[in-house]
Amino acid sequence: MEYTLRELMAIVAAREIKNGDIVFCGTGISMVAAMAAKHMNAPESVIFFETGAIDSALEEIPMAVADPRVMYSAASCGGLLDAFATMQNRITGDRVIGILGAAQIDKYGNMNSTSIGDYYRPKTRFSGSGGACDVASFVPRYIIFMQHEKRKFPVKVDYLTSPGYLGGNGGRERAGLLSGGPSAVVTNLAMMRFDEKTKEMYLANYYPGISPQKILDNMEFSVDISKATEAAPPTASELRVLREVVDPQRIIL
Amino acid sequence: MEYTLRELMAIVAAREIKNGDIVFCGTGISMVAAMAAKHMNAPESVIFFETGAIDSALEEIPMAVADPRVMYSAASCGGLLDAFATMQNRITGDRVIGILGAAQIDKYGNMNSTSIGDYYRPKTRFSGSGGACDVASFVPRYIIFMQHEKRKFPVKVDYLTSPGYLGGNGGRERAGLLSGGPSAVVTNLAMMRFDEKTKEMYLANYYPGISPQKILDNMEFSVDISKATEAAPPTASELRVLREVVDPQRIIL
Amino acid sequence: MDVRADKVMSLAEAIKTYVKEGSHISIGGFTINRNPMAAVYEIIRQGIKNLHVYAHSNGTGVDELVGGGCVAKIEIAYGGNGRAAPTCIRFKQAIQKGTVVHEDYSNYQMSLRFHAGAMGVPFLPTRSSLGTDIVNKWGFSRQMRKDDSKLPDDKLIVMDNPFGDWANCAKVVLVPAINPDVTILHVQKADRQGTCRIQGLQFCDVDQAKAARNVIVTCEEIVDGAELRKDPEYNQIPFIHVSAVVHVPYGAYPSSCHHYYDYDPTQLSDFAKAAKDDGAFKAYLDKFVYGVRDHQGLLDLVGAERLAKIKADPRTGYATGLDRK
Amino acid sequence: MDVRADKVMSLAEAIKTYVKEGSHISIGGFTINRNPMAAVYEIIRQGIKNLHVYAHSNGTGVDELVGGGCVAKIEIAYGGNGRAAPTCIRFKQAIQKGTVVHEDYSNYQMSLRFHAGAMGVPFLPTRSSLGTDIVNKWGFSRQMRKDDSKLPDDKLIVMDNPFGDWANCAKVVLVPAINPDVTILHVQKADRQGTCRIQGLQFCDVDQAKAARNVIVTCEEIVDGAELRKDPEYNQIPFIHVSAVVHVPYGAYPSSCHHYYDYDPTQLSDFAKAAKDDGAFKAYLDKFVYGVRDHQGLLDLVGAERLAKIKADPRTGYATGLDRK
Repeated sequence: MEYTLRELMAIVAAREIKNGDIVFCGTGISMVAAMAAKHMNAPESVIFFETGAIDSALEEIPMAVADPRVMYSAASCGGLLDAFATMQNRITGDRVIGILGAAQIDKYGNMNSTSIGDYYRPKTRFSGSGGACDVASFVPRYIIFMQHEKRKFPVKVDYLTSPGYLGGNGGRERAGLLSGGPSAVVTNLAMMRFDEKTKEMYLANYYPGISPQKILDNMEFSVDISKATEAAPPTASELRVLREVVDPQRIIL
Repeated sequence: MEYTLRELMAIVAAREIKNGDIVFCGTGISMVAAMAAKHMNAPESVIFFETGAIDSALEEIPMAVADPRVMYSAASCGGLLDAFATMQNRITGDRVIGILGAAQIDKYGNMNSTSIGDYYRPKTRFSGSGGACDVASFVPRYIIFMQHEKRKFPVKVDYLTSPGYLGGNGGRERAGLLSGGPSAVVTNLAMMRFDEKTKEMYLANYYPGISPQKILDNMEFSVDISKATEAAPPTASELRVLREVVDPQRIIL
Repeated sequence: MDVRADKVMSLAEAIKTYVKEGSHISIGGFTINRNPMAAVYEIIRQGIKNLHVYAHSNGTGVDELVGGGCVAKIEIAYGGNGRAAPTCIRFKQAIQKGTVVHEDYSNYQMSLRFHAGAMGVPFLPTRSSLGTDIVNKWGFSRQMRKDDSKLPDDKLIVMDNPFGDWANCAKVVLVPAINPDVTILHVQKADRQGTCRIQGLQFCDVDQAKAARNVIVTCEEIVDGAELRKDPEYNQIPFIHVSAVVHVPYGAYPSSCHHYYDYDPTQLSDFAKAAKDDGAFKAYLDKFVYGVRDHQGLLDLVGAERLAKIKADPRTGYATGLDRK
Repeated sequence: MDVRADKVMSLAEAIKTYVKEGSHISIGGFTINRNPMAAVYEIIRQGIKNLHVYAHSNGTGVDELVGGGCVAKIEIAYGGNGRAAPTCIRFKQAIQKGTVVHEDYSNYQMSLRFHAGAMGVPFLPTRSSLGTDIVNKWGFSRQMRKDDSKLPDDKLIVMDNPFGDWANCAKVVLVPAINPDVTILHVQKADRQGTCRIQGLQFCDVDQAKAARNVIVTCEEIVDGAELRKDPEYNQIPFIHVSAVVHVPYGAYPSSCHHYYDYDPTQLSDFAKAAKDDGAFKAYLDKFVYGVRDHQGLLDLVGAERLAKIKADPRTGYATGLDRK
């Protein structure tokens, strides 16, 4: 069955979500992945947004986390303080899986969504942290969506907006952060994970038809490709959920 | 016109409230005084309670600050955090006048509502601070209701629950507290105020028929009585408000 | 934290499952309003002892827990109960006799401590209590704190404002977070999954729930989740914080439950009278707690006539004109 | 802080009275929802410059203020606006050109800073941003902070947990309070005295209001106070915090206002297109802001047909099936 790499990205991320997880998600493809998981492998997962909506019905796909579509038929509608407390608080926070994106990521999963070049007079300015730094600081595991391009996988990010493993193993703990960190980087070519000991990124799965070398060619730093296997292509049922249930208007996909 | 000293207490305190004040009040006679002011000299004053109700209709007098009678027709019903923030926040807090009561008070207006004797194994245990310490810490002026008895006006309070002027002039500022402090102590015999320079209590008004000496006899420490004048007795209209509007069921009075 | 769709169980089961000997607990409500009284009576009935109670001003409920012999330690802001008992009577006696170890805070400080627990930070700052014995006198000694991992090392900490005179503030008092093992609330409406709607004042209920490892909700009505979700902005507690939902009509009685029933002045005053005397209090417990099977048993003793008197008026939410002398 | 019974005035008068050259301001809403757009356009129309803006994720509104040349400094968590502009376009350009001095925080940090301002404490702690450039890179230098009494001396402070390992936390980041000169909100319902009811998500609106010296509320409907007071638990902002109440139907347009209207994808995307080019953007401002007398003028340009398309469906609160591509 035909599929786009963007569809595969959403499905690969959705598969990471476990039943019963509380899923923090943002706008765009991260919302598609979270919604897909709920209709596939994690029917009892609970989606929530930094704006304060919990377990929204999501009859239509929201275009932003403040879209009124996240308000309809939610269990509750609070505000930002409520949403972030749900993650900073260990009782609920330890059950949360986050889904983030960034403009740059380094080999330890540290992310930049602020700017390229000098911070004060940047070559390119992005949106900034939003809730990304908070989520990356608070939750035990999170998925990162990236476009696989060399400049987006630099040796050092221009601005460290959201903490991954910082300097490597023990880096988070030394900085005073909670343990945890990124569990997967999902791109349009592959899925990367982080080595348990070194916390360095490695290639876990390459997408059907994509060679590990092509992946390396699209990164400034090198990663271990020795453990890599091919990712399972989307099933017909996964694609059906994505296309017919999650985003029938094709707003995101 | 006949009146009880308790009625006069309520009226003397009510007269302290200015139009436009935001009045923090507790249970009992403090609520009577606040309600009376609203029907007498301060029609635009706003009454609120530590439980989070603001500008309640108070069709019937509440028996406690959590009485459902404070919820009816309020402008808003929040919770304790909202109520105390209204006082700790200088924007609204600087407009608040508090009304408190205590088991003991010293010459600097420091109050005890916790216990008599050893803290760990007290001779008499009282309710404890509740919001009293918070109000006394936050607001620029507050009125204190007391029964005029020697043991209730000791040289030193057994437990300093709520700060008055602490050690005297500059005491609050040295401790790191906001300026402000008690403006009046209203008892069943008299009204006392605090000297602007020394912050020591002095007799401002004795009630009709009460001699300054009788007041001194009912206090462990001595106060300046040289500036004292007789308090104006309640007017017929003040008594009518108290008896017919504020507490017709005679629940508090 | 629990995402199950149906958490409804009996009160006896909920208390047995989540409240243990030595548990650190907090209860919702304030003095004479929305105390989870049915749950309090069930704790007494089950004979659960040595509780560590975190209280702001939970008048009636805390006093009965103390009177029922369930409480070993208490952190508290206010042990009073309105006109019926300016100082809660069993509480007063327990402190004077030294049978309960106590530590005093202010109401705002206790509220902030729950707020800190809900937020997941170790402390919050306030400008309250500088220069007072709330700062100077600790109920729990340093040694006791050191020996107990469930207590912070300090009661509170006075700190210079690290931002200089920002906000025109020289010093702050830091109060440590509370994360109770279990919080018990009584609310007007909940769905089977535990999403709650509170009417009237919320007191500290929401933070007490979000700070707790487990939350038992008793409610006047179990309603359809879809109904509650029509106005999600009015649901203060989403289900993810709730462990058990128990349907207990009149579950706050004899305290009030806004829009359902008022407090019962007769019962509160009878309790206050009984509480003054050990023998009379034993008789009170024997009759209203041990002598009944459950909360309905207590309501049967009280009788329909008394309950009719405290029925809330639809306009005001309380029993208009109720004789409260 | 104001207890007057009637605070209703025109938008032009409210902006002129409370928003001054150099004012420190914050606006309510979030990205494409409940931004006080009518007020934003009026600020641009009145030519008020040199504003210091405190923003979390106020997408549309902040981008127009920047584009209108009103902003000199901005403290911000997120300059994005959903699908129409992943990075707000005039904001992006201003930062790249260096025409606006900026300092970055996270969304939670900005929320906490308003919360601290509302609470009246100099700072609040969080576990967010340790080890990041949000801590390391300050937009406003030490010197600039020293010279400006309206800025705290530090951007933020990293501190060891003074309660040891309480809450299993080694370090916290302290973020300083914000007290804006004025906060502008758009809400669904307000009474003439300023008590507000917000439907749907509240974002940070309530703390932004309570932290501010003055608050301008624009609203879809001015309703009878007695009506709002029937359910006081649903009124998030009591009048004591509000300075001005302005009746502006569609006051959040082209952002959405839950239960009233959806965002207008056409207008948002036309704005995004125009914003990419200085000339086109000037033409956009000339037409929709300077070229009209008030917000009704803009609505007339948009036309009844477009407004009908975004009318909220009573069941969902948004425009079901709206073409949003």
